[in-house]
Amino acid sequence: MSDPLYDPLVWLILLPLAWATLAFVLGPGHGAWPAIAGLTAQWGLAFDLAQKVGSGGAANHVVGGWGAPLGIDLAVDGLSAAMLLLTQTVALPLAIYARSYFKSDDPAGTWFWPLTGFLIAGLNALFVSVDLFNLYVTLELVGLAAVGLVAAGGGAQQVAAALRYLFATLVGSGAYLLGVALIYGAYGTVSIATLLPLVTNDSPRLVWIAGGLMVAGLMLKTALFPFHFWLPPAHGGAPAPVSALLSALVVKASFYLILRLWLGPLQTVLPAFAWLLALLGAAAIFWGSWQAIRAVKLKRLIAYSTVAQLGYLFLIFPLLAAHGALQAGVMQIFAHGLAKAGMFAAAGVLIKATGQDTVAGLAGAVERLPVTMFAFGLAGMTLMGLPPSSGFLAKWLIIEAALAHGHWIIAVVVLAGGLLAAVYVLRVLRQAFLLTPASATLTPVPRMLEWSAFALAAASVLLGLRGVELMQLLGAMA
Amino acid sequence: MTIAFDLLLALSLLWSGWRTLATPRLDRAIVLFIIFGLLMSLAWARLAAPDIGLAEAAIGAGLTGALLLDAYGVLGQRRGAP
Amino acid sequence: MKRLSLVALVLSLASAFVFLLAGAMLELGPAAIDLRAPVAAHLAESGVTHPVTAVLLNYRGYDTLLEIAVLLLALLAILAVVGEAPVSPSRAAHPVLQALARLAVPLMIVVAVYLLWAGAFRPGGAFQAGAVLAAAAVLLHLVGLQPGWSQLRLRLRIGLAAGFALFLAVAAGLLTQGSLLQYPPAAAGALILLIESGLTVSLALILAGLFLFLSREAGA
Amino acid sequence: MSTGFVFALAGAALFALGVAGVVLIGHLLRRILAFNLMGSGAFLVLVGLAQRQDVADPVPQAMVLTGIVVAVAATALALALVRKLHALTGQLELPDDVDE
Repeated sequence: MSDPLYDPLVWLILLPLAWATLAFVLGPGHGAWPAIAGLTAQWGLAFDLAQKVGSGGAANHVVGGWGAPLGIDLAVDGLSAAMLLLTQTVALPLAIYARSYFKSDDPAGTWFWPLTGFLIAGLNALFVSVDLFNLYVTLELVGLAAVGLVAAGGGAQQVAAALRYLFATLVGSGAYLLGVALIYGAYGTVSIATLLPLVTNDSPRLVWIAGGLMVAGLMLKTALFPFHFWLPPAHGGAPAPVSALLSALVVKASFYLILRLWLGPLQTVLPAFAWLLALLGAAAIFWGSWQAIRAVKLKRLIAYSTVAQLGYLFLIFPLLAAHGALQAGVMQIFAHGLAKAGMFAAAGVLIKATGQDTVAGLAGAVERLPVTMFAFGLAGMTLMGLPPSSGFLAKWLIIEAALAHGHWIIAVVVLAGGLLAAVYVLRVLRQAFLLTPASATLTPVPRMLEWSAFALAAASVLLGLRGVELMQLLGAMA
Repeated sequence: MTIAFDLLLALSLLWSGWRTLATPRLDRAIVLFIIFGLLMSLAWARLAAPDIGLAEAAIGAGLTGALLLDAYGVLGQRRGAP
Repeated sequence: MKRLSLVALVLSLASAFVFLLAGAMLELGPAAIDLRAPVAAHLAESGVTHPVTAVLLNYRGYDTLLEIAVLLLALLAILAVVGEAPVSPSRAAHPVLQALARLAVPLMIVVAVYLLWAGAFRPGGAFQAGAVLAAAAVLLHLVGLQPGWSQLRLRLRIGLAAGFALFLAVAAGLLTQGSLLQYPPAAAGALILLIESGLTVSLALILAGLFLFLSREAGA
Repeated sequence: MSTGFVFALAGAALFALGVAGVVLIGHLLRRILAFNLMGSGAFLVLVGLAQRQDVADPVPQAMVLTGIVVAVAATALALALVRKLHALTGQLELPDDVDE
């Protein structure tokens, strides 16, 4: 601990940058093993950090030794530690999955490893940064890496989806950057800790505009309804490991940043928008679920389910004053992150095996790919919010916080959302239970694919039994 | 006096930006965009930011302009097709 | 008709936003914090005398580290999009053009080295120097003197990544001083020059790569 | 009225113009131009507003240098995608998104 060379917070950024660079130098298609080794080490670091933060210590790192506001500070509290832990926990099984998924001649896999390395580095850097401009750079790192992954080696539909995504993410970070520029103009600093005492209720009007711009930009990047238009083609059209990374982690990063601003420097400004965000969140739940129920393609269905599940996250904003609302939000981030990664991974197996990406093509999947369909079912359980899954715990916590406030309408939305999720999940399962059509052929799939999907989905259910530890971690927040 | 120059420069920036988006011909739009980049360099000089001025001229107007013109050369060819 | 009303709606929203923002800017008082004083106060320890370079490579050097990562990443993403087809080698240009290029390139290298060195105390630095070198590399390619771009060989990949890798290694190595990128004041100038030299070469290759990988005939 | 203010105001207008362009224009190359206008607008606000007393501030200047490089990276990636789309479909506009 006293050794300056061992600071898990810094190595969580340096390690993925290092293995991404190494994977690039090794050349096209290489780099899987450095990535898996690096991610394993990163998981250990994130776990160590979470334990340290959970037992009462906050971790920080003064880059360059200057200290804010002249330099850039990094800091980890319970919320950041939880996000770091989730990122490594989802990325490691997905890396093992991706190694089997991309065949050596697959153009989509050519630069998968270095791109993923930069993506993970950007996410980790985002979760530990407490400097508004540095956060902008990390946002761009994450956004461009994600667009590159969506477009890699793809056909016209995929390239079009990547372009749509690119423009959305660039306008989003552009609005965020203008907000940062106004904040710097108003206060002369972009350090969150320095801003905290400066931003008050009677701040100049410019600060309100800045807050609105930053949150609007981040909403676009989080694909909150009605800014969700870019998500279904991008997440539905990318290769399965990429879809899983994007749905589980990337959209959560910009949501995390909204939460960070809300609880931090803009806490006097942003609550004015609380009900607007909750309303859009409710609309996202209904619209996303409805589109998922109607979707023809399997991955499109899962992508629309992401639109819906992101809606729950925004329901917590009117409740944040109450104890437990933040815990509910983070539990939902974990539940959806693990379940959606598992579900996209399972969908990738199904598509590889049946050779088609439609719900209708799933007939007979249960008898022929039982492990994968079980994984899909477990992930679906979490999305529906059935006990004892973490999804149940998340929804339970939201309802509890809502009723404590007397906002029963939010509880109704949560319950209705669960029913709608049941409709689209059961639609897939029902199709999979049908008898195999005589004409169907099945390509054999590597075992590793099936089991890594299963591990993620099972984790999303089992987390429901161990939610207390996660709550304690968040309790360590100042 | 200098404020008058600043205002004129700011208005030229807005005008060239507007024309970049509104002019019907794509090649002119790209040339206008490069002019916009050079005007930006001037603005940075006025803002006592010569580093940004250099970078804007070299990377902003120069490299981006070259990339755009090259893309136009490839993509614009279909205009000539019957 | 519907399209026209959409245009009108967006443009009026944009104008309203500008007026709102302009009004709010004009009523702004002085900022609570002024970073000019600490920037100047620590300049002697920063290893450079030009304040912008001090911010870029020392006080906020971590931003720059991530920014180089973004640039390398963009090149990587482009490679992933356009596929593995090599850059088509240019046909050898007219001998006079080649002779001109042979003359111009050493000059451009001199200018780049000057810009790099000048960055420590006046406007200039790795980016500007890298841009000049990149132009030289593109020129050499266009007149057919430099076939190295025809394939993304190991040597080229190392060149593209070396600047970032060096920056990363120095940043990590300085953890022994207490924290990431914490230069010891005595060695700061030399380390910054080392980083900038590496960056210049890699930035030149990356910027030239952005141009050359993109500019090859689509579909060829 | 200072030089900083003049360019901060111009930056605000350029940002709005750029966003309107990205939203309204279907042609992809022009959309890339609009995105660049938007970025330049934000950069002008960052430096101009910080220097509203007309004293140079190296911190936002360094930030803008970082931002310019990021913007070029994004522009190059966007161009690569547009050229790929054109090579595949012959189109310079985004096709409608369909789920079939």
